[in-house]
Amino acid sequence: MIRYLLGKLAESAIAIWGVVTIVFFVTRILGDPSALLLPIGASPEEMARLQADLGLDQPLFLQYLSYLGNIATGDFGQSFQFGRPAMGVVLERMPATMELAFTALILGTLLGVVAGTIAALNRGRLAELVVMLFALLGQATPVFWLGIMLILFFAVDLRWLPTGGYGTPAHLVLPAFTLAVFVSASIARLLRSNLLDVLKEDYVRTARAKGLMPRVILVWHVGRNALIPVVTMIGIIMGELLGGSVVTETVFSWPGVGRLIIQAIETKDFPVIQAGVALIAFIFVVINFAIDLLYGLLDPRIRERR
Amino acid sequence: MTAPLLEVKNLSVVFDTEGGTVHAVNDVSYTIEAGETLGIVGESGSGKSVHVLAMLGLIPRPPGRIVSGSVLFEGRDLLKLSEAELRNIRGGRIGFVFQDPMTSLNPVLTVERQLIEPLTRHEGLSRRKARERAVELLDLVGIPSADRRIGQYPHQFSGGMRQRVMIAIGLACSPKLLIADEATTALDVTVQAQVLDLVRDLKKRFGTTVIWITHDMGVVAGLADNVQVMYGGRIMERGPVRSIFKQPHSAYTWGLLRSLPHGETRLTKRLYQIPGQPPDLTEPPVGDPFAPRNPFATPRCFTETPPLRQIEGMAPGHQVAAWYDLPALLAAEQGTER
Amino acid sequence: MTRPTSATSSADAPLVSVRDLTKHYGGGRGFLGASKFAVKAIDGISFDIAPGETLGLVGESGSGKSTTGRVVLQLESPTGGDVLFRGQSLVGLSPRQLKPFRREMQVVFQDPYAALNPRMTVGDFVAEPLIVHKLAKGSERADRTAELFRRVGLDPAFMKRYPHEFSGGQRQRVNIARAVAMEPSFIVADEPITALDVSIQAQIVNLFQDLQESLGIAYLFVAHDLSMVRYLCHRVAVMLRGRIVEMAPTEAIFTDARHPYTRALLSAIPVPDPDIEANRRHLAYDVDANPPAPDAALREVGPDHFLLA
Amino acid sequence: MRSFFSALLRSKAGLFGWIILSIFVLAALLAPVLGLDSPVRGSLSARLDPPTWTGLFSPGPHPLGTDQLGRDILSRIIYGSRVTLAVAAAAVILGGIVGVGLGIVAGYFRGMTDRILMRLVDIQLAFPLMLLALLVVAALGPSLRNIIIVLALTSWIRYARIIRGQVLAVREREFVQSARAIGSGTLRIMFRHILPNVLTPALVVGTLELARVIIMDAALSFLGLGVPPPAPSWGRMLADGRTYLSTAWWIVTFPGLAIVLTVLSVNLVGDWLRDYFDPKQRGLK
Amino acid sequence: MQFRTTLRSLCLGAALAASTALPSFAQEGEVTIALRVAVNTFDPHMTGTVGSDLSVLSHIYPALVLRGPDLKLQPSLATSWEMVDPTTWRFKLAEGTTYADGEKIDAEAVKWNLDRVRDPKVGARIAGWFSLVSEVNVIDPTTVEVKTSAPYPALADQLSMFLLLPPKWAETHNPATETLSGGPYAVEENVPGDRITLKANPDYWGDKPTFQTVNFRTIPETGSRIAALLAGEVDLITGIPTSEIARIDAADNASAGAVDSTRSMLIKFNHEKPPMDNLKFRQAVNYAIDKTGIADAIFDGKATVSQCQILSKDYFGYNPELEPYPYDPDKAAELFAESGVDLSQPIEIEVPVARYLQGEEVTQVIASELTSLGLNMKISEIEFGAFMKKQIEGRDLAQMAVQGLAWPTIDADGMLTMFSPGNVYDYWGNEAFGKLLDEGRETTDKDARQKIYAEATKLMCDEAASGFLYVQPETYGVSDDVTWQARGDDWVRAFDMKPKT
Repeated sequence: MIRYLLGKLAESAIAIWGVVTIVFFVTRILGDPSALLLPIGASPEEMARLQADLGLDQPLFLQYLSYLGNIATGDFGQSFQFGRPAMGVVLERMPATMELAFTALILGTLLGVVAGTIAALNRGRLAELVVMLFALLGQATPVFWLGIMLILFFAVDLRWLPTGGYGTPAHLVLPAFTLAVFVSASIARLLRSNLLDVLKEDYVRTARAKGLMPRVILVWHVGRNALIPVVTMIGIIMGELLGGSVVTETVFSWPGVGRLIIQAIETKDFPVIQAGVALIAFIFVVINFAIDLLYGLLDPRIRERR
Repeated sequence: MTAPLLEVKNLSVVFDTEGGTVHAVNDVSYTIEAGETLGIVGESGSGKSVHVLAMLGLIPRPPGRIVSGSVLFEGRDLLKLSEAELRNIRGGRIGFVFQDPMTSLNPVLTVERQLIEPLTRHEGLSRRKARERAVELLDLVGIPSADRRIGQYPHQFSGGMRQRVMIAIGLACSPKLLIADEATTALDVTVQAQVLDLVRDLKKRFGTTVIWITHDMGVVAGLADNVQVMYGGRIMERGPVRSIFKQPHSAYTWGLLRSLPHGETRLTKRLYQIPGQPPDLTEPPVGDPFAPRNPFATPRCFTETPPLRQIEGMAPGHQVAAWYDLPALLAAEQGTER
Repeated sequence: MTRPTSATSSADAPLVSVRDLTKHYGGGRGFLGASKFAVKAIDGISFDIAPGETLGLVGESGSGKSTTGRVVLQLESPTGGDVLFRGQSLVGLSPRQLKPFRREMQVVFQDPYAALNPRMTVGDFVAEPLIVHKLAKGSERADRTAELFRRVGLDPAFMKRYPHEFSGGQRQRVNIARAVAMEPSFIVADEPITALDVSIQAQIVNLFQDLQESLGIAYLFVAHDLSMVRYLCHRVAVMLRGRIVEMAPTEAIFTDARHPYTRALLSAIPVPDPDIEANRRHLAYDVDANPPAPDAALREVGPDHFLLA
Repeated sequence: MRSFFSALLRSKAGLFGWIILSIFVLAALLAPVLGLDSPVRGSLSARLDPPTWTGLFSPGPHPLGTDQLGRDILSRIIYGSRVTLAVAAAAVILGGIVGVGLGIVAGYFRGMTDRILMRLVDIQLAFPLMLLALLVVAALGPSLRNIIIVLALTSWIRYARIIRGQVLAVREREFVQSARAIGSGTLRIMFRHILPNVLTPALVVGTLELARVIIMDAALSFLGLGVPPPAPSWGRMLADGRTYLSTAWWIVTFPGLAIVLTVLSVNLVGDWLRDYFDPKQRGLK
Repeated sequence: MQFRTTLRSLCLGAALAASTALPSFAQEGEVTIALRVAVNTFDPHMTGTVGSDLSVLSHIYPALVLRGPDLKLQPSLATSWEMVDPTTWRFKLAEGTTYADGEKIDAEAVKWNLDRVRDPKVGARIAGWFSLVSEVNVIDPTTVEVKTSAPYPALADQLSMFLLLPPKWAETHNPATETLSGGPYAVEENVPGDRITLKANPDYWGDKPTFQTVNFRTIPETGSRIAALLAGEVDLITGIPTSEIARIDAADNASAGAVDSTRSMLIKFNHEKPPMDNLKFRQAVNYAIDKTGIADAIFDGKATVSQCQILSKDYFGYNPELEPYPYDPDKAAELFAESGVDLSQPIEIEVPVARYLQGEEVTQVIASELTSLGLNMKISEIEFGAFMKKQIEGRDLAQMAVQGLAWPTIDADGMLTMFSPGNVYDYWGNEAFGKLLDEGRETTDKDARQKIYAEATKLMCDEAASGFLYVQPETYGVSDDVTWQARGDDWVRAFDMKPKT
């Protein structure tokens, strides 16, 4: 078990190292931030001075080494734009991102599990068709389009909910729902096919041969086994929600990390991009670590192998 | 004379697949008396497992479908019962043991959980009572230190032990009828022998009625009172075990027995081999399903389905479905060979 | 091509020699340098197979009998010991160096469904050895494939079909056709009839026997069904926990088994005769209580009859 | 092949998917001969004209209306299907080749090769796809080629993971052992024995990826990093038209519908392919 | 509409229940302004972004002068100012002005701020604005003198964008994240990336502000901004497509409009790359583009066509006598033919992405108009930073580039200098033009300057130095609760707004 944990830890460290390395080199391809940071009319000398101030005139390799060294101590440098530590800027936005991601994940998982279960248990009937059609539409609809439609309807026409922004639970409803639609669609489809597979398993036949009630079979014998791949899926979705809800955050003016990173990409604020991506990668790795442990709870065979 | 425990009448089951309708079970009728052990022998696709599963609502529907028939169990027609009523019978009055104990036990639940489920469900025992009973059951089927092992998961048991757990589950509620579907096929021979010993022992102690489904003639020889040989979804021959083994009247039974080595040493002669391939059940069967592979087939075998009939001069209950007279034909053949 | 065409006496040099073969799984170094627990699938076994001879290898699942077959064929490399073919060591040879030996050693697997490439026509599948070893081309190849089909009792018209169109018995015939395509002198048959319908098993067993008679092939016949082994094999080796506990000519095993495990195995075979079955006692053998002793060695206890003690 | 079509005819959803997809592909292929208006050049005087529904039957100027630059939306959607489908297909195929290739290599050789690949997969998994795509497009510039590369970059990993798993299973299958036993070389085993047996899962992943990539292209366009003009891509049309959503609904609705229909049908086809190729799902026979 | 009303009444009950949970919308004494980008830093010397950072900070920190909604300079901290000589300015400060903690806003503070922004160690982003400042002298606590190394007529205009930090406070605080009010408002709450709430500063030395509370909300997405206005959540939005103006006007709670901004849109020609060195070709391009069509169609008539110059009416030096090149495709075709240029050669037109209002659309129209005259146009959308780098450092602009130019001082000097030889932005290289600009800088006489710039702009027009397009409209939407005088220079300030009575 200890060896397993250490191994996992090493793998996680490699993953984070890979991410910070990729993000470092890709940001350097982004080009020179000085033109964006200085007002119009700035001279090439001013730009050169700014580059030197930002440490961007060093050879790339040296920049990379000092970058790695600093990261090891948790220092992601000063944001070009914000003029203060980049990680601080990112951490400020993290609560909003987490709030949205977790709400969407929980809502989407609940919806998805219910929908997937209904679809699987009504194989070949109208209910399956309807649920699966909605799931497919949920995956086929571009998020921003759905978001704008929701704003127009619920915020502008009905005025039930705010158009965007952050703060009260009311602000959370539309963006979380928008993301949850996609999440639930993915989960519903996966769960349905898992359930259909598990329903064919011999041990389900055994359970039926024992005369158990369908509810007991569904919850104890089918559900648990079918949920194992869903748990993996949730880990991956969480990663996408943390960094990938940029579009939703933009549509709903949600002050999350995704939008911050987009803004940082636009303004070439390298430290913020690096800090943001690294933090998301870190959280992703931690969550998946937790999910890995959860696996053990769900499946004793996996527990044993460690 | 009391009514039989189970009476199957004209049972037919089909599967609707993309390749066409598979006629898996065709017009099967038989009875089992209380306390009897019936061995059902047949190859894959013979309908031996399907018809038993079908009558207890354990085949997936669709694609499976019961076309006709009735199954009287303790006077009630199982095919007419609601799913809820069937549930009360399954696991309670009728216990099951399935082929592969690896896949038939839920890998993520403890043996305890899986073993007490039928007890709490059918006997209404409390969890604690049920656990006590479960430990007794494990003890009964020969699992050492049952009290400790009951908390373990299936993968922590060996194949033979797992099948003992399955048997314990099947016997949990002292069923009137125990149906074992290829219960020892996945096991090593030595383990199979132990499990068979266990079943014989349990049968003796509790007088449980058993349907033992297998493809191995050797297994039924030692276990069954009566044997029923199935092929192509039909019963080819049935009767008391000795009668069947000593004087088979179906060419299929005869072929199966002949094709097994009986202690011959190599190179003495070739094994007898049944020619041809198993039947394609998507074609609605006409006539005797074994006819195409049967060297003794008569023209009638190809056009008309032979009914199951009592053979004159044989033990009562020894029935065969054949238009030909196998012993006579064999005798004639031996005569010509000489 | 010159080759012995009939079983020759065991006085000849053995075709295959296995010497102190071991195969451990796992082990090695873990991720952080800790050594892992090793499973000893084969634990020092030795045997010879003469040209044209059939050696039966029996044991329960997990006894290492299938692994032995694969290691003999160098499909897996052994942890220790040696495999000699016609006196030449195969261990440690590169795939290129092994290639000429591959023509002489073939394999037939247990599961005829898994053994056929579902995306290849059976004709291509059978002809593949001819392609790999550049033995025949064009119409000659087709002719030889057709001949192989006939030899194993299949209609050459089936050559263009895909595996899913065949029944289990037919598939196993295809596998056998492929195995004999290069006219090998040695075939490892890894439980070749276990997965087949009862009514088909005899067909395949007979086919093996016919091929041995006509081509002089030696078999390592891996099985757990002792009754077929008795019928097919010249000699039988009984494996337990990676060791050979008893090895003897077939009749000696069946009539004069010395090892308690062999006896337990024999007593467990169901016999299709109610009279015998009604009165028999199954002998039990608790492997956990009596595992093969690590320091035990095979000892000759009768003519050609070896016992681990 | 006959069973393919008869199986298709039995699945209404699969058939629907194939038909819709075929229509789009046909329209894309035939676009130049359909006699449409230019999808690129518009007339400023015909800006934001609403759809003329009658135009579908009696020739009207713009059956689906015009966009903010007076370009014919029908024409843009049809020409857009070329761009969108070509970009998506190219990305999915590119990602597929890389992913399947790596998956096979990792699964076949296992050991170090596999470990390196799995760490790569870990790294990419920890890197949110959308951010990676944005960063790379921003870095390389939003050219058609770069968009394809980026989308492929986000795609290979799903192939690699699934194919690797499949290969790990297939390489243990006895026919692969048998190929080694007859002395087949590694390449022959990979290409003749393993590849054909993992192509169907790859195909299924491909359809799902195609759907995802189309949506992702739309999201990139929304953030200003999609397929650059004047090439009309659906995502771009949708993103550019979003501010007109309430004044000129047709600008957004029709490309949106095209995306939804395509993604829907691709998904249906994918689901159907999976059912078709998965023997477990195909009844008893 | 019928549909909407029905729905609204249908859902009334639920709406009532839900509305209690909603945040309060604009109310008495409160105004909410939507920003297009988030406020990044509170340090006014580290940002040159007028539309967000400086607009918000101008509520908090004092400036010597302010530019009013009419774009004229107004006294603020400085009650008066004069140019003593071409290189010396003197500012008279108001009395008794303090920051919220009592620190004085005096001449010393002004000097400290100007020194700070010029200190290379500080690395102020707006240092370039004051690179000509050579010396700052404190004459007395309310008089400060600024000396420049060369004549700098636009100094006062530039100082309207210069906000003053409290020197003592700044020693112990980080101006990037903290604020100390010295202006009409103080920061009440800051939710990074989402909103900043300002409360009126009770100790403010100037006039009491109209609104007690000012909210700045960041709403990057245009559609969402409009939605927020229509939903009554915000009172002022900017940067909307002109086509949405009518829709907002039609709503019952808001109105919209557009004014000319100070940003001129043009096609920058790279004279260093053929065929842009060909006068006839350049003129032909000017004739080929339907500027009025663009202004009318893309901007719904809300854009003003440039009068053959890059200055808009608001600029000092605007030349009212110039006329745009008329849209004349025939003439253009003729000129193309006369130019002798091989029209089949590919000509690239660049446009920075998402930088200018509907800039990509305009570029597509231009490209399509030129293509219809037989040119082989290729559009490159390019990220703005890369575009600037290419332009300034790479000196490798494509043959044409759609670009918008504005100069914060709204003076011809800065604006036109970008076309004078030797300037990093210049791709024209016209010595005569350069000489005119030098002359303009050497005098402070308004009439003389006006004359010089008239000549310069005429030269640029005649030479077709660039493709003159239109003045980018500054679009806005305002709720019916407030009034706001629209302005074209990006400032969005609550103290320019009034509650509607």
